[in-house]
Amino acid sequence: MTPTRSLASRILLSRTVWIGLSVVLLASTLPLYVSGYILGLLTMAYYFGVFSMAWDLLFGFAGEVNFGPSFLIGLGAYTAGILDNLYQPSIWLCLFGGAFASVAGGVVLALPALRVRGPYFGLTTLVAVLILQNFVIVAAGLTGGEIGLTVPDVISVDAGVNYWIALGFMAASGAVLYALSRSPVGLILQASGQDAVQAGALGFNVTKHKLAAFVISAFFSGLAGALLVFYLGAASVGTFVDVTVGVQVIIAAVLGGRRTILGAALGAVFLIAAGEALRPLGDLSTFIVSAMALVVVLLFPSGLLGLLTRARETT
Amino acid sequence: MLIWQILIDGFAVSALYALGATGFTLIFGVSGVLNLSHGALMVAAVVAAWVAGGEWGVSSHLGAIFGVLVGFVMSLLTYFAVVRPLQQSSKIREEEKEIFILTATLLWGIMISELIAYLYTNNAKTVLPIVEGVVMLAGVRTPANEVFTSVICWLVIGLLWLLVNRTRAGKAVLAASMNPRGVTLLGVELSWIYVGVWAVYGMLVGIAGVLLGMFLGVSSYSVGPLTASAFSIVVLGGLGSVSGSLIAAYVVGYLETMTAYLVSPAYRTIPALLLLVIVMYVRPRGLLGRR
Amino acid sequence: MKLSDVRCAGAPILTAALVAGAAVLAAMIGSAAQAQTKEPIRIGVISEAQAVAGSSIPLGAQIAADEINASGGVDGRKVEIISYDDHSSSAEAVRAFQRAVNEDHVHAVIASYVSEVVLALEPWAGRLKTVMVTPGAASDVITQNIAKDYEHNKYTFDGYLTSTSIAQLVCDAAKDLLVDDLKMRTAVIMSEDAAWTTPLDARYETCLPEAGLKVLDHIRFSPDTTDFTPIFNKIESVKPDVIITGISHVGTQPTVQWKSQQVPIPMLGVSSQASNSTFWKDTNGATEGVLYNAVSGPDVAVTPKTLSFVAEFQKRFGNLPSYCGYTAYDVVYYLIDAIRRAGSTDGDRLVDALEKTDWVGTIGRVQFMGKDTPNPHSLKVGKGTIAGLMLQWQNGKQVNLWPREVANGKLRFPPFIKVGSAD
Amino acid sequence: MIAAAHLEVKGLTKGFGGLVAVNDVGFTVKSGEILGLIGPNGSGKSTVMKLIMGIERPDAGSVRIEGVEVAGWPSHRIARLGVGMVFQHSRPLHRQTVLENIVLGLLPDRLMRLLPDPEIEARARAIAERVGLSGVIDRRPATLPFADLRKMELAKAIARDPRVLLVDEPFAGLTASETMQFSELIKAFRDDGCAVLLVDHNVKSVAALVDRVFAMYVGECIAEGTAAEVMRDETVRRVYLGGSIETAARPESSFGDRMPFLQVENVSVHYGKAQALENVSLHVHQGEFVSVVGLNGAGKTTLFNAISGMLPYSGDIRRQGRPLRGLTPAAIARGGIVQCPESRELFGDMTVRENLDLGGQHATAEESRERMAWLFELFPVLKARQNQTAGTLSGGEQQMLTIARALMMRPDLLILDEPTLGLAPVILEQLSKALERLRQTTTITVLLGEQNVTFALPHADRVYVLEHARIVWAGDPSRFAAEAGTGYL
Repeated sequence: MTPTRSLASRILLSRTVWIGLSVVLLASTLPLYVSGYILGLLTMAYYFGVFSMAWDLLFGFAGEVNFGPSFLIGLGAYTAGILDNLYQPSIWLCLFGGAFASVAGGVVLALPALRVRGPYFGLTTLVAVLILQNFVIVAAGLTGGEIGLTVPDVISVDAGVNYWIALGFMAASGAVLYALSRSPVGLILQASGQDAVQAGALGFNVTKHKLAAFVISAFFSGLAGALLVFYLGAASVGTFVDVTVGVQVIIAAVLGGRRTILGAALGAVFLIAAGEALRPLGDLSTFIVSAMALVVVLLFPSGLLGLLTRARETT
Repeated sequence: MLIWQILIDGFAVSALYALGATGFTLIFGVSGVLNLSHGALMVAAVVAAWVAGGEWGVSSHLGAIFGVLVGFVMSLLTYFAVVRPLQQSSKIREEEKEIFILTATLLWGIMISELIAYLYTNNAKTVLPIVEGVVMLAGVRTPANEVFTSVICWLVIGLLWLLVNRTRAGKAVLAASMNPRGVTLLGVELSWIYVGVWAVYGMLVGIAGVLLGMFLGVSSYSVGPLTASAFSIVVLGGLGSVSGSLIAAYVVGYLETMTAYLVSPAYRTIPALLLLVIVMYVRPRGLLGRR
Repeated sequence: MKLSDVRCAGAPILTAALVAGAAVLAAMIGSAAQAQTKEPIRIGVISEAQAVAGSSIPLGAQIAADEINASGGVDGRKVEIISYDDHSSSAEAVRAFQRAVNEDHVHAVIASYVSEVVLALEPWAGRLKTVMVTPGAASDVITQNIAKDYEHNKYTFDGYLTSTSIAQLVCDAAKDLLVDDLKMRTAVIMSEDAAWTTPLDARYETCLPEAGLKVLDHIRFSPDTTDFTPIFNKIESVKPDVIITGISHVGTQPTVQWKSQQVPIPMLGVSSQASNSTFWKDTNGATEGVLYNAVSGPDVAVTPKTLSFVAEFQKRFGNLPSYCGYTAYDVVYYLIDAIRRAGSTDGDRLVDALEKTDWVGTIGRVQFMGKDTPNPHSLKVGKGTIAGLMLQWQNGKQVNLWPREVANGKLRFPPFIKVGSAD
Repeated sequence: MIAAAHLEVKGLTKGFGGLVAVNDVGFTVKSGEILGLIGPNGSGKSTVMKLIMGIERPDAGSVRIEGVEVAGWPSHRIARLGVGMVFQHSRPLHRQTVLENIVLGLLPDRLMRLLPDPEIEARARAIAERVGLSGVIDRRPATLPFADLRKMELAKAIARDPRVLLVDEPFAGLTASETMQFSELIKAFRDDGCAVLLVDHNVKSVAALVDRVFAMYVGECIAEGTAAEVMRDETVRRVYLGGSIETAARPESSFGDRMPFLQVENVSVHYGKAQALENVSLHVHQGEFVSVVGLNGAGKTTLFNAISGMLPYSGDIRRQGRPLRGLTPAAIARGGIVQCPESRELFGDMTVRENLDLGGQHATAEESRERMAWLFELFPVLKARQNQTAGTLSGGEQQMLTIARALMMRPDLLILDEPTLGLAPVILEQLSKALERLRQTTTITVLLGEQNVTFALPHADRVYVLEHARIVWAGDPSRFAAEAGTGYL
């Protein structure tokens, strides 16, 4: 039994890859028969999916409740936007700059996380967002302040191209984050999040691993934020930094199922698609989406994805 | 003159902050719940008082009472519909309940504010003050309503103090905040305590909301900032410590007022945020925190 | 085992969500684009439904469309209004704009009264070569962008006044009402920190002294401000004769606190929320005596069309239109007029036709500035085009005081205001 | 060279606040040796273990692993140096299989290791084989029996081939045959040249396994030597057994009630897959003093919590014939069955008087006052300290306050769970006298749970012995020493 099992798991692993690949392939054909608007909608949803997945890595695996995902997202978005505005280098450079700024922000955020716990850490992250928000408004000359920042370049105006970029980015981020969560490092991270003392006694430098989780989460949040800037062609506090943006990210992750990485993306797509599908209901759409999310949280705590995996586990 | 202005204005604003944060910290201290729908409950109370006064044309007293009542009812609804099902859920691991309660109360807050915006638009609303006119205090022309607000805030905080420290039920609540298992062993049902605390919280939220509506006014946009300010004050003071919250409310209130007067109204909130960050680094448990 | 389970389980959900979402949207869109004998002219309206100012936009536009359709449409083509709620968020507005153009194939878009949102949409109007008219955004930057890069930004038109021209109108009114009549000499500018107030304040700084009001201080505050006590106290300490306002995101709170603190200085200027008919109720009557600039008012016959529009609006929706309601109504008319003249809905040809607009609407005679001016595609302002009004809240009613030709009341302040007592 | 000391501890000292938990402790464990570190609860033995592992930082002293000074190092570095620790309470990765949990222990502490090394999996399987987990390797921890969870913890700790192995309470909660299995595993490590430190409460439970024993009490060493020597040691005997035990049992027939006040019948409790109580039956008559004797982990606290309604159980618990099932814990307490838990659960920031007032809150003010006067007579020290906050009291005073607070409720049945936990002998004496007075002057019924037989026997009318979740002996206290006493040293 022993040798066959490891063989079987390898086959299953490749099956995962195939299924994932076929979903992405299926999704990538959408531009051929779906309207531009739905593509635009899904483009946003995919970027939000990356935000949520990056958040899930921190919460679900490293056990750190980050109330300020929009701090990392905003840093990436604004840095990329400001770089483009000031120097107009190639977009690649701007994207890299955004991701780098966000990683630096992730390290700053990690410092208190390694000192304080629970609600205190949560508050620190929340305050980070508020400070960034104030900074953006005060430094209006650089950031455009309340008006928002308009960037001269966009990656493309074609809905299909933007869609493919977002899909490709989400698929790549999802693959990396998922693989990471399943990798030895993911295992160590989970152990550190669950019982830091024991993880230390097993020989793991908990600080190092948690810091790495912050850096990785920040990298993907920042890169996604920067890409989104070049999709929208503009950055504003309301889109990237506001606490409500972070709240949406968290809700998406919890809704989709914590500790699954992929569930977070599913939750984001669901939230945005549901919000849009309900738009004909008028002003109440946000109310109804929130109510639906609340019902899921109350009745199916393992989330959309968790519900199904748990059902499998028992069989 | 400027000093007196800062002292008087800061006092009233701080008193409001203190009252808002007291309820928030009470709930956390006793049941470990950070209620992120706090701001939404306050706004609901304001809008209710506004509707009663504006749409139905009742007197300002009746309007205020109706507002408080709505705060009270909404608070109990929050507990029974959102918080309690999660606390008693067997599907969620204990250590994960916190994030669930946070997410659920957040969603609940969004629902409340969206519903308010849907029914009454998101224009700012104010409640007709019970007392109007101005009085002169140390040479500063002060709205009588501001004095009224300060007095009511401290009266309510004083009553709360008496309730907690001088009655048997209050003592049991205090004991539950230190050791919930201990009170169970003494034959006190925790569920009674929780319901009681949420009821008291509802009154506090209602009163704080209505006073805020008379003094400054709120809109459905205020939901987030109100929750965030209560949260920061409570954390600054030390979670679960009522006296810490009172001190923190005054620190934040005066810091903001001084910044607005001496630097610029545009930078009003920034020093308080920086202070919060510093305190988090230097003294992570807050000013008077024990946990 | 688990590795595969997550994916296996996830895949169907993901696809199901996508398919379901797609199906719902497709169904919606299908019904919207139902076959008609002649393709209708579709106008997209993007605004925030929960804000008083924004909610009037689709309603005003709808009235205009219905009137046009009742008189036979455009060469037999009906006018159709498709509205989108953007919650005043730039990202949602961009999404809605893309949907309107790519999905619903609208021929022109009427978008938002928030400058931040319009600025985010401006490049998209260029990218998608679709005409966009804002019925209420004021920032000069919107039209300055057109001057900077005409080819890309020419699709944007500002159907409301620019901040600079509003400031000028306020100064003109202040000169007549305050300096000439009440001998006021000094002023403090109080404005919120936002896109539209930067040019507004810049013009205030120059035109107020020209009008005879010395600017003693200039206070800008965050739109998140809730406590205005320090601001009023600071203003009072320099003893101005009048407070010149530039507020739109805030309104209720400064007005109520002005009253409750009994600040003895009158307020005049821009206060967008004060132009809403519900403002009296929102402030519990604290707005008594507040003076605000507008392009139209409920009982003011700016043009022959104004009063009939207000009557129709009130009949259909039970309340009065906000300032954006008037402009949105006009925008639909002159858009249709331009389409008629251009004989096409093509973006570039529509731009050309719109630039030649000469249309008398509810707010005055609409003409756009030429492309060689600093603010192309902004409205021409002044006597004979759009003159602007200065109204005052009196006893629950909005009374017009200026220009005197269309005035229907007299200046009057609540008792706590001390006019002329300041030295 | 051959007998190099793998672990060498010298002058180790650690205080928490004002309390000295470990004071100048020193010992060595050689390669191929098992040292038993024993001591009653609160003696500081667990702290010593944490200091060695680097979970706590010592205030003074040295810890050497094969000559390398590690005092003050973070625990992951100590672990890398070759120290493994088996935790008593652990939180395994719930969503991973047993295999993955073991793999965790084998992983390098590197960030760039993204692909699992196939060799690691093979090694994990080998370790699972060695500890006897190969049959359950694909299951999740939540579905495992308790003994397998312990094995999994052991597997994680030994994954890195440590040269020093620390084991916290190796046999708690295991059945006799499981204990045997586990002992064999530990012996195998010793034979491989590992230095093993076993931490436990009693000499007896580890005697068969250890080469030497190091006994601690209140932070200091009280005896060192072979298991037999330590068991003979006078100080150790006094700490564990006290002097000679006098019993004063009243015959069961002297309690005239036809139906016992409390009946526990066939009660079983499970924590996940682990069985904490197995078909336990006992009864207590009105006015009777009954002691339940058992080691840590035997199930005493579980039994009391089941009676107090804090746990779901199968079987029946009846009070005067009426089942207690369905009542909330608070309702049971109001009904007169009041527990003084081992954790005491005082209100630390309230004064002694306030704590007592809370106990008396269901009575009228008048009754409450009278009751308090009587309690101050019973525990004079509480009267002197009545305005001091409970958190500042000494351990013994806190225990008295716990009992007094419970007595404020005028209980029909008082349940005392390990009242002697961590208390100095002098205090035990006082507590003992107070219980004696209660027994003589009131009609109160008491159910006492203890592992300290010196304290449990003198007051008892009857004794039950609880071992591995089951009642293994019941009878008169005077027969206890002869028939069941050997396991309690």
